[in-house]
Parts: sequence; C-alpha cells; structure tokens
Amino acid sequence: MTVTTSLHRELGLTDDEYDQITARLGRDPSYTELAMFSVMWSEHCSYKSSRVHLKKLPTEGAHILVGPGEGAGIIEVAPGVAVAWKAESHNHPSFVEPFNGAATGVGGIVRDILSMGARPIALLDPLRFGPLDDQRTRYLVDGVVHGISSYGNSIGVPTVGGEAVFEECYAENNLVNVACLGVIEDRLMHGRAEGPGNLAILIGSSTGRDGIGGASVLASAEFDETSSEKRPSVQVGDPFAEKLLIEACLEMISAGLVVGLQDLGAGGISCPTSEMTSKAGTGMRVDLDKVHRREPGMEPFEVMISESQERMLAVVEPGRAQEVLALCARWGIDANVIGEVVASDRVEIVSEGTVVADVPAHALAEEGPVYDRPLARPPWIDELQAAPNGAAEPASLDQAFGALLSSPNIASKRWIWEQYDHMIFLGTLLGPGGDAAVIRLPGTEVRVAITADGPGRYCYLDPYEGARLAVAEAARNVACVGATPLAITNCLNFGNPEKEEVMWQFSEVIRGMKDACTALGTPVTGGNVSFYNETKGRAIYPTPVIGMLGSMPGSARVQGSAFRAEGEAIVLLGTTDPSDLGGSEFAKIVHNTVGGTPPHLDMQAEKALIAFLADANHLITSAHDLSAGGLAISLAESAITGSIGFELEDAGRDYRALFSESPSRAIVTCSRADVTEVIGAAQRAGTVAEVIGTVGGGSLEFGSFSLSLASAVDAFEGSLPNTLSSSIG
Amino acid sequence: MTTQVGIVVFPGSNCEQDCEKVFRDLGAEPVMVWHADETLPDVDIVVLPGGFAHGDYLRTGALARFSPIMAAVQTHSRAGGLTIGICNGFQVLCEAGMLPGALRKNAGLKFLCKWVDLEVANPDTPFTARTSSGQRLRIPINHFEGNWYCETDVLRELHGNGQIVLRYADNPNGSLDSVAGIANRDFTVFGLMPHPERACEAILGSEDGRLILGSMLDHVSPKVGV
Amino acid sequence: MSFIANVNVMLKEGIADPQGQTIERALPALGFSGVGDVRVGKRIRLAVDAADENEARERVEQMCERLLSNPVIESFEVTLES
Amino acid sequence: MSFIANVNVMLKEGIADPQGQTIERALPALGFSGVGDVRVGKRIRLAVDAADENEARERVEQMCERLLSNPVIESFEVTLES
Ligand SMILES: Nc1ncnc2c1ncn2[C@@H]1O[C@H](COP(=O)(O)OP(=O)(O)O)[C@@H](O)[C@H]1O
Ligand SMILES: [Mg+2]
Repeated sequence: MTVTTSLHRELGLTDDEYDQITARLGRDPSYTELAMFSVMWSEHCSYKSSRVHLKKLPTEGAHILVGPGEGAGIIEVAPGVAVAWKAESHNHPSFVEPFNGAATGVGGIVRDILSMGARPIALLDPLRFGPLDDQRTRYLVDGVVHGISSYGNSIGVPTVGGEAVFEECYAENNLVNVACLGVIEDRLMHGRAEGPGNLAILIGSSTGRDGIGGASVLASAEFDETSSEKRPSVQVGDPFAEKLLIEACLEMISAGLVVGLQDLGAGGISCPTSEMTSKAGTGMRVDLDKVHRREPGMEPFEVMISESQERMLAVVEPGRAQEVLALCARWGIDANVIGEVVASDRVEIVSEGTVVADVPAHALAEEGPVYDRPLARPPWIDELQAAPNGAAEPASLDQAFGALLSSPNIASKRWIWEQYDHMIFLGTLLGPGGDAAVIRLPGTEVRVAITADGPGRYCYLDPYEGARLAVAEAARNVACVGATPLAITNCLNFGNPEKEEVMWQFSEVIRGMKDACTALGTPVTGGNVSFYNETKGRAIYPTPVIGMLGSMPGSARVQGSAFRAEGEAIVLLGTTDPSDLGGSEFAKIVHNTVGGTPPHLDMQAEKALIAFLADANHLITSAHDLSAGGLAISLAESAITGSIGFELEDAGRDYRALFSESPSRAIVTCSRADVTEVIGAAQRAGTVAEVIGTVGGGSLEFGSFSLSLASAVDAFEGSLPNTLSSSIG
Repeated sequence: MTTQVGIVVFPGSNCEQDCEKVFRDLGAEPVMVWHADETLPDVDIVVLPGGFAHGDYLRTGALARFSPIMAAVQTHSRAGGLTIGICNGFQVLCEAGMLPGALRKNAGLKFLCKWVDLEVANPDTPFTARTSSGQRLRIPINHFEGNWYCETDVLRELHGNGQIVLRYADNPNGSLDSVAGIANRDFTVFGLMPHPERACEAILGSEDGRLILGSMLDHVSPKVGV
Repeated sequence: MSFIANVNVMLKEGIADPQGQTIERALPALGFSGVGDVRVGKRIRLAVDAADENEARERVEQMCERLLSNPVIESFEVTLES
Repeated sequence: MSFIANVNVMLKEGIADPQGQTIERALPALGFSGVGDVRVGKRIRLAVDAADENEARERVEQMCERLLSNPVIESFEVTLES
C-alpha cells in the first residue's frame, strides 16, 4: 500500500520526519511502518525536543545501579538492597477522562517498575488542577482521585503521599503525575531481547482498538476543540489484570524463566519489539496473528500501535516457554508466543503470511529525530520580576492567617489520601500528612523516605531558581523525617516546546536541577517529560515535579511533623529573609499577586540544615520544614497534627517573618534539657538555631494574634471536604 | 506443635503476605492456600485475607465464593475449625452464606483508609477472648464496601445470640447498628471489615490487632501467640 | 441456539441508595428540578446458549439468584431479546 | 405530571469492559457454561415532572448527557413507563 503525504501529518509526523523515514528505509514506508514510526517518533516516546537538554543532568553515583534509559532507575539503599524509582505523567488522558486517565496512569508507572524485576511497593501522586470554585474542576479532582484510589488500592500498592496544588494555569491542563517505588526481590531485569532463537511472549490483556494513538498522539499535540475526536482512544483500566500481571511476572522472574522483560505503554507492541532488540543489537520476527485480540477485523497497524493496557512482553528461552505459559495459565492471564528474536537488526512484522513491516529496530527506537529547538528568554520575565511581589501588610493578621490555613494549597489533603490504601505491606512507618513518607521495605528493617515537590509558581517567576528550590525542598522534606537524600526522579511538565519561551523555561529548569542535584549529591535516575500542557495558546507554569528518594539508618528515629509534648522547646533553624515573599502563598492568597522573584536559595545553608537534621536526629522529638505559608503555617500544621497548641516568645515578630518562604529552614522540638545540645549541633553543622517558643496549651499563640486549636483544625481539615464533597463520585 | 494457619489466596487478594507475616510473628505457622485447590491442608485456622478477589467485579466476594476451596472452608468450620474473614474475606463469607447480611457501598460513596476505634460487643468468643466487654480497640479500616446490612428480624436474632462482636465507636460507613464484625451462630466463623493484621506493631500505630488474632491462637492451642 | 438476556439488578425497595440520593441532590444545581426517587442499579447484558426461550430465561434467572444479584439486598428482572 | 424513566448506561462499543470480561472468564469455573458477551453497565430509575412524555424524555436525555452518563466512554438509552 502506498502512503499519501497527508496521512503522515494526520499521524503527527512532519514532512521532514517523513523524508527521514523514507531515507532510512530507502523506500516509502508501508501503512503499518508509518504508524509504527508515528508512535515511536512521537514526542512522548522519542523525547525529541528534550533529549539534548536531559543529557546535561548528573546521573552517576556510587549507589546508582541503573540510571536513566531503562524502565526505572535502580538505587542501592542498603548493602545488597536495591529499589526502583520512577515517575510518569498522565496529564492529557486524565483531562479527557479523569477516572480512567488517572487509573491507567498508575497502571503504567507500576509496569515500568515491574519491568525492572521489582515489586511495586509505594506510590506518590503529585496532582495539579485549576481553582476549586469551578464545577468541571471539582469533577476532575473527584474523578482523578477516585481513579488512583480504585486502581492503586485494588493492585495492593499503597499510595503514601503526593501533592495537590490548585492554580489558574492548570484549569485547562491538569497535571496527574505518579511516582512509584519498587524493591528488587530476586534479580534485576533488563528490557533487552538477547539471544537469537529466544521467544517473545506477550502476557496480559487482549489487544483492542481502544487507545490507538492514545497517549502517544494525545500527549503529543496541543489541546483544541478537536480533542473530543480523540476521546475514543480513552483507556479503561483493569486493576485486576494488572495485579495478576504483577504476581505472574514476579514469579517467573524469581524462577529464572525470563531473559528480558518490558512493559507495553505508549506505542503498544511497536515499543518493546523495537526497543528490546535495539538495546540488544538483535532483531525480532513477530507473527501478528498470534496476538490475541478483543475485537475482530483489526488492521495490522492497529494491532501494532494499540495501547491496550495491562500487557508485558517477555523474552524467554525456547526451553522455558512452556513453563511460562503454564504459570500464566495458573494465574488466569493470557500469554502467547508472538515472535522470535533473530540475528538480524530488524523488526519484521508478519500478518496473515505477508510481511507488513520490516524496519531496522534502531531506526524506530534510537534514531528518532532530535531537535535542539530554538529558545529565548521572554521579555515579560523582566516585567514580571520587577512587578510588586505582594508583600504589603495585610489589613488583619489573623484574617490573613485564617485565609492561608484554609486555602486549598495549604489545607489538609486528608480528603484525598484517606481514599488511598496507604498501609498495605505493613511498611508505612510515616504516611501521608507529613513532610515525606517513610517506608520499611517488606521483610527487612531497611527504611526509605520518599516525597514529591514542584513549586510551579517559583519556576514561573524564575525557572532556574525555581528548579533549585524544588530539589532543595524535596531534599529538606526527606531530611526532616530522618533520612539522607539519595537520588531523584522527576516529571517535567511544560507547555508547547515549539515555542521559544517554553524551551527557554525548560532549559533553565534543567540547569537549575543539574546544579542543585550536583550540589546535594542526588543524581537523576530517570523521569518523564510532558510537553504541550497548553490550551488555546495558554501554557501551564513550568512545573518540574521532583521525586526525592532518601535512605535511613535503621537506628534513626522516624520524625513526624507533629508536636509531641507539653513544655518542649520549639527551635527554628535557618535564616529568615522577610522579603522572601515573591511567589509565596501569602502573596497569592492575601493579595492575589504572583510577581517579583522567588526566594533565593543558599545551597550551603541547605546542606547545613540537612546535616543538622541527621546529626540531631536522636535529640529532637519532631521536625517540620518551612515551605508554603512560611513559619506561621508550619507551626500551625505541627500543632494541628499533634493536637496540641504552642506559644511564641517574641510577640513582636513582623508579619513578613511569619509568612516569608525563605528556604533551608525547619522547626524542630526537643525537651528543654536538650536545648543547648541542639543549638550546639546546629552550630557544628553551620546553621542558625533559635528557640522561638514552647509546645503546649489548646491554642496557637503567635503573640501578635492567636487562634484556638479547635478553630485551626476546622479551617485546616474542613477546607477540602467542604468544597469537594458536593461533587459526584 | 505450632498452630497451622491456612491463608486462602484468591486471584486479586492482596493482604495475604501481611497476614502471613503477622501470624508468623505471633508464633503460628502460616501456609498459603490457592483458591482453586479443593482441599485444605491440615490447618487449625483459616484466614480469608483482604484484597479485591476477582477484582471485586460484579460484587465484592460474589465470584470468590464459588472458588473450589470454599467448600473445604465450609467443611472446616462445620467441623469446629476457626475461620476469620478480614475485609474482602468478610465480604466473601457473607456472599457464601457463612455469615449473615451483606456489605453495601460506604454511605459516603468513598473508599476509606483510616484508623477507627472499635468497641468489643462480645468478649466471650474465640476471636475476642483476650478483650473485655466495651473495650476500645484501635484498628484501621480500608474499604469501599463496608456498609453492613441485614433484615430487622435477623439483627434481633444476632443481638440475642451475641453474634455482634465488634461495633464502630463512630460509624464511618453507615453500617447497620454500627456493626464492624460479626460471628456465625456457633462462633466458628468471624468476619470483620477492620484489618487487625495492620495493628500488630507499636511502630505502625497500634498492637490491638494482636488481641483478636491472638485470641484465636489461644483458642486452638493455649500455649502460643502470647 | 444463543439468546441475548438483559438483567436489571436494583437495590430492594426500602434499602437506602446513597448513589441515587447523591444524584438527586446534585440535579437541582445543574438546573434539573422536579426529579425524585432516583435509584441506581446494575444492567448486565449477556449471551446464553439454550434450546429455547424458556430454558434461556430459566438459566439466566438461576444465575441471577446464585451469582448476578445478592438476594439479601437486591432484586432482579430478566428480559430476553429475540 | 410525573413520569417514571428508566435509563440504561453501557460502555460504548470498542471501549474495553474489563468487568464484563472477567465475569465471563470466571463463569465456566464457577459452574456456569455457555455464557458469553457479558457487558456490565448502570441502570438508573427516576421520577421526573414534565408536561408530557416528549418533555419528560427530553429532560431525562439532558440529564444523561450532563450527569447520569459519561459521554466520553458511555452511551445511554431512555425508556419511559406510562
Ligand atoms: N495528592 C495527594 N495524595 C496523597 N497525599 C497527598 C496528596 N497531596 C498532598 N498529600 C500529602 O499531604 C501532605 C502535605 O502536602 P504538601 O503541602 O505538598 O507537603 P510539603 O509542603 O511538605 O511538600 C504531605 O504528606 C503529602 O504527601
Ligand atoms: Mg514539607
């Protein structure tokens, strides 16, 4: 079949990319081949706009066993104990169909982890939506949370934390990012099709027309009125099939039956058949008739790019194939030998006896276009940074405080995380509601901490500084609970990369992430880029979400953020710059202002604080970092979660000192007897420490104003339920 | 000879490893039992763990109760062996008719994973012997369908027989009469929505779950599980 | 021969239906007044082999009693397509 | 005057129905043979005020589009009882 030039455009390929394909093949591509190229060369699969920048990130470290490029990064968190850590985005599908979009997002990242031979044991779900006063937004929030809940709970992987941010720029482009932690149970797997003669076995759900051009097309073109036409490509998740897939794959891995394993995500069968062979320098012959299908009359190209969920491709020695098929049968999931690894370097697709595609694996998987897209610092940045930062004194301090405490970005996210099983595996030593989650790896005493942070507003004002602040806050959160920051994964959510200012934001974020990760010794082990988060020309804030992983000595005390005991001293660590209000929650909520420059980060101060938290771990009884809302909000959160009040000593504290968001700060508590030791530890670490108050009583006594604990709880806990319980599940 | 605990694994079960760990910590010897088996190994206690058997598709427990192993579980309890169904296991037991009533969607139409306080309504059972009447237990729930219901006359009968074993102190899901856990008439079968296995370690927030699982171990062999 | 059966499974009269109530409460806000008695149940469609319509209906009704509905809280009705 | 409407909401053709498929796969092992094409959807019953049947139908169809069904993945059919 010859291909009309208009067709490749419909498939999202440029004329130039089409010419590269013909050049690479030495002929016009067949329909099936063109479809395969269109998904494999899509932004989503090929990272064609981001590659040149991602290359700059630090990826090496003594404890990094596998860096970017595989299903997930692998980090050694204790001698002989390795975990998989990876984040994914499912932004566009979740906007089209929130429940299934979010559910299949969880399914996808879990299969990434599984493809490394790791058992998925924890999820984080960083979410971003528009303001909650909009009915459609409330519908999206409810659907997304319900989708994550029903999928994650059913497959038995706890969701132990995340983020929920509400800001105008996400109204038409919500962000649904999901990070997953896994633990290697028996042996590390690789997505490589080694050994000609080995068989390719497709495991899991049947292949249907649904999801054709799903993520790969949806996630690679800007939204517009025509998005509705893409709706049929919505995926319906099947958590039950995923659960069986997890157990069956882990069992066949530990039995040593698998040579190579990869998940099927965006790109469908085209992806593992080309990537696994390309990595191994082999080829594969695939008999499409062996792919079991959900509907009759599917075209070969449909089978090749269908993104039907809950499928994995395993490469198996011929002698072990029967065992694999029997094992899958016992778990009640379908498995079929669909192909064979061959010595050539080509992916050959046969359908009903005829070859419908014959393409060099490398061309599909590795030789996609790479764009060093033009970038330019937009002129509006200067005006924005010169604009007022919203630091003016509020008419009423306690009203300003109350407004902050109940603002959706700060208020308790309990309404969300109580819908998630966050306890299964009996390893959640610290769950949602604190600075980071602490997970005890199953069957061990090894503990890791995970958290996610992505201050989009800071990045909008200054993408370089914002990215540094994101990494620093994530590291700080992990340090607060008693862990040492080890490595990050990320989700980089941006607008249209074909726009110079978006590419500039992207390159600045990469630069900031690189500098911060290098300084903190936390390499990037992988991640995900989501472009085209833009509707009708309006892009989201540049939003890099940083997923930080930390390891924890078994001897270390797991520190919650809750105040514990009457009479304990509250110690503030770090330096407060009262002018650090640009992009703050105070400026946004009280003055509805987003302008100026974000707080400046002194990396030495950050490292000093992190060192102190490790050093003083046995001296302190709680720790909570200062972030959105500053000192006032962190004090309130620790009081509310601890169900006990506090009193500040210096009554005359300036409002800016209460709401400033200067980084590298935390509040810790300790017994009065230990105060001098704590101050000493701070000095040794090189950070400033000051006793600012005392835990106790039934009210929040700021000196300049006060509030009963009960009404603080109402404002903090009541906010989300009151707005969201109206919506329909 | 240590107490043998058979943990039934349905496709979609997901709390079986947690139950295995906890019963081992309590000094018992857990064995996994595949749902498709037709016979139970020689066990003193049968556990139907939490999870989403068959994906909870159609109705929670609706498909699982037809699993071949369920006949053997019936025989085991008729012979006086103890059976506990936790969360999804409770739902299976109700669907199988081994316990009265049915579990509906939570009144709030939301999945709920949270710590709750329970009140012991009947301490004189093999499942609560370590507790006292009215004692408060702190144990987490984790379900979407925990809203237990039965007809009025059945409820009256259950009260009369002391088959209502655990009640919620503050009803989280609309459950009739705040019922959190019930037993069959001869107290060999016990079903509850809360997860005692999640409350067996101080570092996880509570050890009250040991009072329930330990009571069962005491009952079958007084030596272990202390 | 094969028959298509449609099964409606509803909560019994008198058993509270939170799903229905939620919809009922949401409708006015969307501009739909004068709507009441909302009940939400399941609709199951399946193909069943049987010698004739009577046998088909019998088989499906058995399935409803044993599997598709829970008699404690649900009632069902079966219709066959010809 | 008030009308009783029954609404059937089913997944669109081509949209996967994992629930239906899982039930179908499980049936033989559970002792139910010769059953296929299982699809599971919603059945909604409600009372609606309207001047006449046409208006009643119109209003219910609007409700389906706005709230009762998810047009992205589901289709619906409305029948009125007289
Ligand atoms: N979408 C979510 N899912 C689960 N937990 C969440 C979600 N959003 C927020 N949380 C939890 O609420 C707490 C507060 O979140 P956040 O304010 O982002 O913490 P921080 O400011 O320390 O990064 C954290 O423990 C976080 O894990
Ligand atoms: Mg924090």
